[in-house]
Amino acid sequence: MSATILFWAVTTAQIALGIAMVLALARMISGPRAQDRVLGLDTLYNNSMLLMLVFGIRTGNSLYFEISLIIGALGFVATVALAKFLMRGEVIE
Amino acid sequence: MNRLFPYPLLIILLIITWLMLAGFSVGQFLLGTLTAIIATWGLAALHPAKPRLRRWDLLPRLFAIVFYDIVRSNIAVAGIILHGGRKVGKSGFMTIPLDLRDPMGLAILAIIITGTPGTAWIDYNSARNILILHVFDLVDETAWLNLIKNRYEYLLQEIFE
Amino acid sequence: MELVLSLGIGILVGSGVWLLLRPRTYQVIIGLGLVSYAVNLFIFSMGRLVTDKPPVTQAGAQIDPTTFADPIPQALVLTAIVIGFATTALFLVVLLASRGLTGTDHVDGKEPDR
Amino acid sequence: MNLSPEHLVIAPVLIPFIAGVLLLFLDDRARHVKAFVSVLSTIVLLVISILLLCIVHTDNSANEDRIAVYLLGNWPPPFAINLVLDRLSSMMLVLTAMLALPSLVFSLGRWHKAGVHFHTLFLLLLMGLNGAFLTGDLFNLFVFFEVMLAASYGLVLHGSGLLRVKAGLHYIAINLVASLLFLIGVALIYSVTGTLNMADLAIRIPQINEANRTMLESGAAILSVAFLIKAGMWPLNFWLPTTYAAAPAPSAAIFAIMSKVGIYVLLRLSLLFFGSDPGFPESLGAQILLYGGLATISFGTVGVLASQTPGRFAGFSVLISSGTLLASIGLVQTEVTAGALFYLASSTLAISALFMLIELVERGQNMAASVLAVTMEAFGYDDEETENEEIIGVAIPRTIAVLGTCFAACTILLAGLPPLSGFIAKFVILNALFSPGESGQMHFIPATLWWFLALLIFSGLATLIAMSRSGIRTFWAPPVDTALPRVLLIEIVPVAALLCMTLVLTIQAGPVMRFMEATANSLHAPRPYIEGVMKTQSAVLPQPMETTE
Amino acid sequence: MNHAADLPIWATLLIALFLLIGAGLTLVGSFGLYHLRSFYDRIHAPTLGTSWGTAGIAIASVIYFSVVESQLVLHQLLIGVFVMATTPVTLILLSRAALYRDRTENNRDVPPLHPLRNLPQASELEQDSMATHKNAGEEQK
Amino acid sequence: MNSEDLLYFLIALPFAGSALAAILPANARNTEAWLAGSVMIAAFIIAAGLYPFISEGEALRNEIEWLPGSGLNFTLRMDGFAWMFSMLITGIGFLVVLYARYYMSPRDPVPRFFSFLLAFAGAMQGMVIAGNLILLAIFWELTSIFSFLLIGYWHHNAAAREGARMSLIITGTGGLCLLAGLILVGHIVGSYDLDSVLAAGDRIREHALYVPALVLILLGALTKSAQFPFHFWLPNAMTAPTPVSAYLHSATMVKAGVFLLTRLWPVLSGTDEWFFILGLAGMSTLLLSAYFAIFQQDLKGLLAYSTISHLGLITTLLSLGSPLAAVAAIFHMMNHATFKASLFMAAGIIDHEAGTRDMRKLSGLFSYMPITATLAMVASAAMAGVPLLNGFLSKEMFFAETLGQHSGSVLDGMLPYVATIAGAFAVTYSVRFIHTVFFGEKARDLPREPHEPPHWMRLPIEFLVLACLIVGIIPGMTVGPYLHTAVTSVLGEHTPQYSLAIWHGINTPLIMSVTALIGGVLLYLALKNYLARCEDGPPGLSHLKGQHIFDRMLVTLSWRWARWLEESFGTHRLQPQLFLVMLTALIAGSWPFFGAGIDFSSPILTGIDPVFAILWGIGVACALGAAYQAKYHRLAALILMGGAGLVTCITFVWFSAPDLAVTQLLVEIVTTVLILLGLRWLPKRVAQIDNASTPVAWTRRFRDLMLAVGCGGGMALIAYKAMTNAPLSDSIARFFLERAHSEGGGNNVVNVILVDFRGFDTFGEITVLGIVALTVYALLRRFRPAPDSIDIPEQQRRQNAFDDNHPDRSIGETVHDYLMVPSIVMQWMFPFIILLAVYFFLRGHDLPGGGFAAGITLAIGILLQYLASGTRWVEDRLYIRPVRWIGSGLLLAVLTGVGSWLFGFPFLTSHFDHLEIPLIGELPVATALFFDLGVLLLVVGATALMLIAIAHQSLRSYRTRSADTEKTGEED
Ligand code: NA
Ligand code: NA
Repeated sequence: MSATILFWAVTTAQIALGIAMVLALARMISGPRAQDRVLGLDTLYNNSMLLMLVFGIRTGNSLYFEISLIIGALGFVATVALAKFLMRGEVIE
Repeated sequence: MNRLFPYPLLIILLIITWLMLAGFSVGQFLLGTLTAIIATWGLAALHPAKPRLRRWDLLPRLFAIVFYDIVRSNIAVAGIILHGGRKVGKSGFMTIPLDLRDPMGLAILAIIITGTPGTAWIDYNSARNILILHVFDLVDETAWLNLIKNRYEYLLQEIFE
Repeated sequence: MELVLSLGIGILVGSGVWLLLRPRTYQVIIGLGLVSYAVNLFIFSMGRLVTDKPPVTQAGAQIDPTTFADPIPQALVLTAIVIGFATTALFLVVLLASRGLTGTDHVDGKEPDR
Repeated sequence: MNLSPEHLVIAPVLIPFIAGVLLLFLDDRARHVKAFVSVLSTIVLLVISILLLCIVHTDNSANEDRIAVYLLGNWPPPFAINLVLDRLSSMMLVLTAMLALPSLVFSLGRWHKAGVHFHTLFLLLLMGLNGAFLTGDLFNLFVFFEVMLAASYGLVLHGSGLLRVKAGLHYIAINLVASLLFLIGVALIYSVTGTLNMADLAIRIPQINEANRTMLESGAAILSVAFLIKAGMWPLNFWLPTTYAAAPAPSAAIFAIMSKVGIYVLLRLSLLFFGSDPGFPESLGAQILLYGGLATISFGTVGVLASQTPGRFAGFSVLISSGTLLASIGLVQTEVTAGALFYLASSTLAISALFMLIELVERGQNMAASVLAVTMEAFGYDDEETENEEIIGVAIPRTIAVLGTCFAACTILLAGLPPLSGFIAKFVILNALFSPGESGQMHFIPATLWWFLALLIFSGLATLIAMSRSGIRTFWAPPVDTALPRVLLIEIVPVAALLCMTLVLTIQAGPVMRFMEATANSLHAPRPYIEGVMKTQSAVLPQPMETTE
Repeated sequence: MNHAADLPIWATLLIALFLLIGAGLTLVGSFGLYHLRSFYDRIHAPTLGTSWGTAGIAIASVIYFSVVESQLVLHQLLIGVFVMATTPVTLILLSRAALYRDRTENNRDVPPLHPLRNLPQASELEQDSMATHKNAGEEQK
Repeated sequence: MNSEDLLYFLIALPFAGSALAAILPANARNTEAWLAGSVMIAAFIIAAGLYPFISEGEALRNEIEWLPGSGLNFTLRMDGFAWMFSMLITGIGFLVVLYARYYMSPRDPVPRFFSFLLAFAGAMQGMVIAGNLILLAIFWELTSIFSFLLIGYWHHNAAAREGARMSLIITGTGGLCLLAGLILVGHIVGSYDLDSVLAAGDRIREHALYVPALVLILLGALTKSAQFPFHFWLPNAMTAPTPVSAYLHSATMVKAGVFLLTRLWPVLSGTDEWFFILGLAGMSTLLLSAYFAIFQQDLKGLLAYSTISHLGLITTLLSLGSPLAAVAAIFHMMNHATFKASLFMAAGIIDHEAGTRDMRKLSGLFSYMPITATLAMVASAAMAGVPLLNGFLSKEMFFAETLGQHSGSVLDGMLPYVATIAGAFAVTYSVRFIHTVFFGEKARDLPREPHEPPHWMRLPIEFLVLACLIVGIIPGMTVGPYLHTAVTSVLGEHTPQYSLAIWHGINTPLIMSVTALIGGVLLYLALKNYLARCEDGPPGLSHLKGQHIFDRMLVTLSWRWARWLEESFGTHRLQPQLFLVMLTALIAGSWPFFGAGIDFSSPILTGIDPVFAILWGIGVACALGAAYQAKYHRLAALILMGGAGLVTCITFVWFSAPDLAVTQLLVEIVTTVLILLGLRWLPKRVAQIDNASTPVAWTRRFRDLMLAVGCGGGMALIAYKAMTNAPLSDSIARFFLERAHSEGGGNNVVNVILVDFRGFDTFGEITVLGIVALTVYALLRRFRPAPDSIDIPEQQRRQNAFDDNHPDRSIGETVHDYLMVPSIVMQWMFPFIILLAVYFFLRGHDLPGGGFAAGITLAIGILLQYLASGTRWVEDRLYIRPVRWIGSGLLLAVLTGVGSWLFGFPFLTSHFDHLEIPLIGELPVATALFFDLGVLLLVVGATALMLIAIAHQSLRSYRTRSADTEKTGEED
């Protein structure tokens, strides 16, 4: 029973996150402006972080936690750099 | 002492972080303390403006308020997205003059505003201490003004100034 | 899964190769990036695809090698990632230097004759 | 420190590494100290390389195969990485050190001042080369290829400048693709054999089942493409003359050995992996090496004739050399391999000398210097590196005569004319092709051999035509306004030293060829190599610690 | 699902609930990102995922591992904290960049540089924006 | 000392003398001459002294092993024939040295001259006494090289340079062909030893390779001896100083070809091929060159063509294959050497004294220099074949031989007529030489007032002419025995009966001689007036100069065609190169499958997870999108590439590789920032729809697309095949999994592999990273931005202008406001990131993480500060010395490795233990941790160095820009 519920919950969550990633990708591709694409990438990062967390639950293995941690703590650096490039034309002044 | 432990509160936060990461044990506590001290040296090297926490007892209250607001606004924004059309007619910019000046306080305010769905910190003018927000559901501008000024800024001013 | 991944690798390679054959240095560096992903995945996949068997053993436990993913391709990929990172950085700087010295971002250092 | 002789095997990797790293702690202004350290370590490297060669080969050991295996991390073969010293690798080590010392000394004249970290890059290039020659592991070979290539990128770009950057861009792009191919090849081979150790692969490959065989061949073929790019086989070699011509002279001089790394690997791996297959000499792979080699000689010949600058000329000479070696390897005959090894040594020395010499000669035309000057001026900020360009040593008298003599010697070497080793090299290959006496006696000689013969002769001729053309123009009919090149003693001595080495090769051709024959024999019959590696035991501990086996 | 069968049902239900809340909010947020028309509307959408989307799934994970490992495992919460702290940074920077770009392109839907004043006239906007700002500044003085 | 050992001295003396001569001072003309003369005379005496040992038909042999494995030994072998040549080389060599002492101007750099001359003599000597075919080829090529140097001696003269180069190329080519031919002979015989070869005549002639070997050897001989059609280099070589011509082009160098033909005559001759090739070449040379000689206006030119013609005569004789003809050939070699050397010297004296060699200007010199004139007349008579002179004797033998039947072909039938006509031509040019130069009215407008040369300068001529006379009158008593020894040594048991008498009675040869004499004189008389004025070269053929044809051919072949071929089969462009590389790889990789096909029958498949499929849908879209956008929308392409990287990263997680995912993700972040840093310096690019929409461009794109599809498809197929292949049971992976914990002290097998089992790979890998960082740094120190990207970005300009234009704002306030909140967060993230780095580092051995991940994390932390607050702000506070980090990291890594030596273990042997620490408990400590720490330090240093070096460019170009502005004044 537990297993079934958990299986369905995890599967549903994963599929939902997968679709969420597709939507983020759609924004990345369609733009229209660079800031939209960056926002899309940021969302994609976040969604995949969640996907990895769910994957951890699915496998019952906490080894995959680091990847989520890195996305959570450091993933924003790329986005920051992109945003700063848009704003200042230069990443590091 | 000040050179060894430049940011005591930060060290505690770091030790807690370490223990959350590595698990709770005496060994990890010692290791975490050591790491935390080294890590604060890293920050000290940058010597950023040192925040003065005047009323740290108000912090839990702030967190509680924010927690609640976030839950609420999650529901609200999700609802609008699911029910609304492609263009949300009610969204818009609004300008708020601030009284809060402490950078750390401003940073926390920005995190709260932006982290909460439905409001976004767009622009800040330090000379005039003016904040431009984008609000997703700008039906009642004064309600938002009230929220920011009285619910958050007030508390932050208490804490930091 | 194998089919999905191999198709993915194929398309990464295809896109990368296409870009490698383009005339602008920036296209080439993006192409190198894409092909590098594909090659890393390729090396990785040589250890076969196994889900949830990371090669992290339990202290003191009896070790059954079949219950772990092949660690060697993983170690190789790690080395390849690092080297790929280094060379990408180098290529980037060289393309910047080339752009600075030649004034163009064409891979040959001059705009093609029209 | 317990420096037992077996640690000597890894010394060629560690010495340049440690020296190069230590230099990073020195200030850039301590240039003399840097020069001293790097020259000293290169001398030590040369001595150790020669010692290592003496370990694996003495004149009365010509018929036995001595190898030394070094187990990194003390893990038993075939699981982890090991270094294998045999005749071929020790010969390549000696050759590398023999090129390195003159190139390095040459750079002290002016080049090491043209940019930062020259000595470190140079020493790490040596580390990469030596590692590639020593390693007995396929993936570790990749790593050392990368070390070597990374350092070579740095050395090509050393001093910056339009030509170097343009050439460097192509060089890097192509080698990056080659590295990716290398990885694909290694991965495929691992996927069907489950091992990376070369000796272990040599055991496993013949036992592979039919289905996996195709995969293995595919992997080996992709791997070979990577090596062929580095070896400079036509049509994968257009980058080579451009890059070598653009590289600073001392870099190009040491690069002479780099194209030989590809050759080395092809020779070693093809014979190790497939040499036991009696059908190998007729296989497609061998044929491709042979015909590709011939095509490369042809292209090199054409290029030698068509080249307008001496630098490109020298680059195309590298191609001729590569082509000759590839075709020789493709014939898969012990005698030819022995001849090819001699040729490898001779042509590498000659090309290295030529690259340095060209720079000295061109200095009269002041080309390289002006390119450098433009770059430095163009971007405003003053460069501390070039401020104190004082003269080290003495400018030599009769410069033109000395340069002319060296140029003539290079011509003779590259064209394969007597009395220098270029002739002997060509002769031993030709002689092996038509191996006289016993087994020879073929009344029918296949067309490819005729082609090979014709191309060898014609390439020599083309070299003669092209070099006499430019030599006469440079030394006999100098334009009126050419200034006498300012050549320092420490720049010409390395060139002369390399040329003298070719003279030594000529005079000592007998013993040298005996060595090459012994080397070729062990390459073509690698059983002792394989067994030697696989039987090596981990060191047992003096004090109790968990051991293997 | 190594240990799924051993989980007590209350834990399972809680986990499932938080998982679905988190994933659902994230999906809605991403849908908003895709669906909404203006950039400034769109920046609100992903915060669903970074706030309660993340929190939901992190809590689910905390419950799961705490129950399975029979000890309090909190490290997933750290992710939530980091996300909470860093997401605003990216959003602030991005929206500021968007604002800058919109202003230089004289996009009328964004607030002016001087929020206490009225929007400048369209004719002024066509001119060099810098000149406009200069005038505005002087007038204010 | 043995007489055999003296052979070495014959070679060593000249070379040693050459080396000595080279280092003497430039003005030591007399010392040089003394040195050279002594060497020549010493060698002459040694050679003469060896005669007793070879006079009985035995050969003196001496051998040093050189390259025994390949049959090349330093074998010297002197028999009668070689002895004869040795005498010519040293004897005439001595005379030439004597002559040169007076001929060379004090201003000439004589050390070089005598050095080359002696070296040439040594090479020639070596060639004649070489007892090994390859050794012979070696000395052969040496003569070409030294003759090149001698001909080009006066290299300020363009004609000398050209002449030298032509001779080198032609004789050098011949030499290479000869080498090939000799190798074939060696292949047939099984040895290069001359004795073995000479004993294997029948085997050689019957062998299938006889013809190729013959052709190659003849190419060598004919080019060297300037035989038609390779003759034209010789007249051009007349730019050499006359002593050189006298030596090389009469007695030695050009004789090498016929020497070789004679040397191998016993084994190669007597076949149809031999006769036809050699006969045709010899006869045409004989006739044509004699004809050409008549019309030369340059004295030396006339002598050069005459030389060619006489060599043709010798070649013809050798081609006949009869022993008697061979005797005649050998005899004529000697005779020609004597009279031609003296004639060259005479011509040199005339040139020297009169200042010109143009026969149109020279006239009536007899009255100025009667003795020289007389000597020249005698020598010319010998050349013309006048009785009582040596030339007559050998020519009579030649005429006699032409009459015999050799193959019964047309060529054979023509031979007597050709010989007679050529004889007549020889008379004509000889008469012309004498008559034009010495007789007639006195020349008036000569550059110099001619008179007799110094006596010592004339002495060599006198000596040689005396030899002509003595040999011509009493051949049997003088040259007879020596000739016999030479002939016997060549022909052995086939030596025929012959007599060297002057008078054989009235026979056909005599009639031919007389005919030639009379005909020649008549021809001269008929042509006399024409010749006095005509252009250089025979009528109608003067424009058909071999030299021009050669030059044209050389330019066409070695330049035009070569360049065309290089352009056609090579490229300088990157795109075609990459295309070829990848096409080759595609073909190479798929080739094995064409034979075997692909078997999909028993794949091991895991079921498709829909989420994973969605994931790769995203990955694929990102890849395609990046490929599509990279040209015009760089940022979009970068973002999409980031998406593809993320999918790659998740795939690693999905299939059990958390370490890879961690590393990939961190590298991904740094790479993105890195590329963004670079993006600032790239040119603005706007989409141009019409750009390159030509059919050619479309074809190229289609071609590229096909290759991309091919490569992608190929990779997909191989990957699929490999992934679905049954896993191997005996992979070495097992070893690592089993021992990672027990012997490596870590649970994370991948990390244990990286720092321990295969730590050497990591050692190399960090070296690569370090090298690249240093290179990036070095290159960027010289970075020069393109003019159009030197300005600060538009955004900053606008924002600064805005601040500038507002009195209540100071410059930089906009950016300060903009970054205020983010930079606070980013600063306060710093300690947390440091903490994360330590965490990753410490747990790496047991769990995902490790030194590399930790290093990058730390570098990202530093990078974040740069992003937040700018370069200056950070560098005012953090004093990062990345190069030191790099150095320390690498040093720590290597020291950890070397540390194991202390315990007698190989490099990188690790040790681990479980330390019992109070309060903390058991802590595994492995030496590998130190190694990993080295990795960490290096990664931080390298990453920081690269990022900072690029970031600094903005500052540097800012500095340049302000310097420029100061110079040019304020901008608008
Ligand atoms: Na928000
Ligand atoms: Na190379």
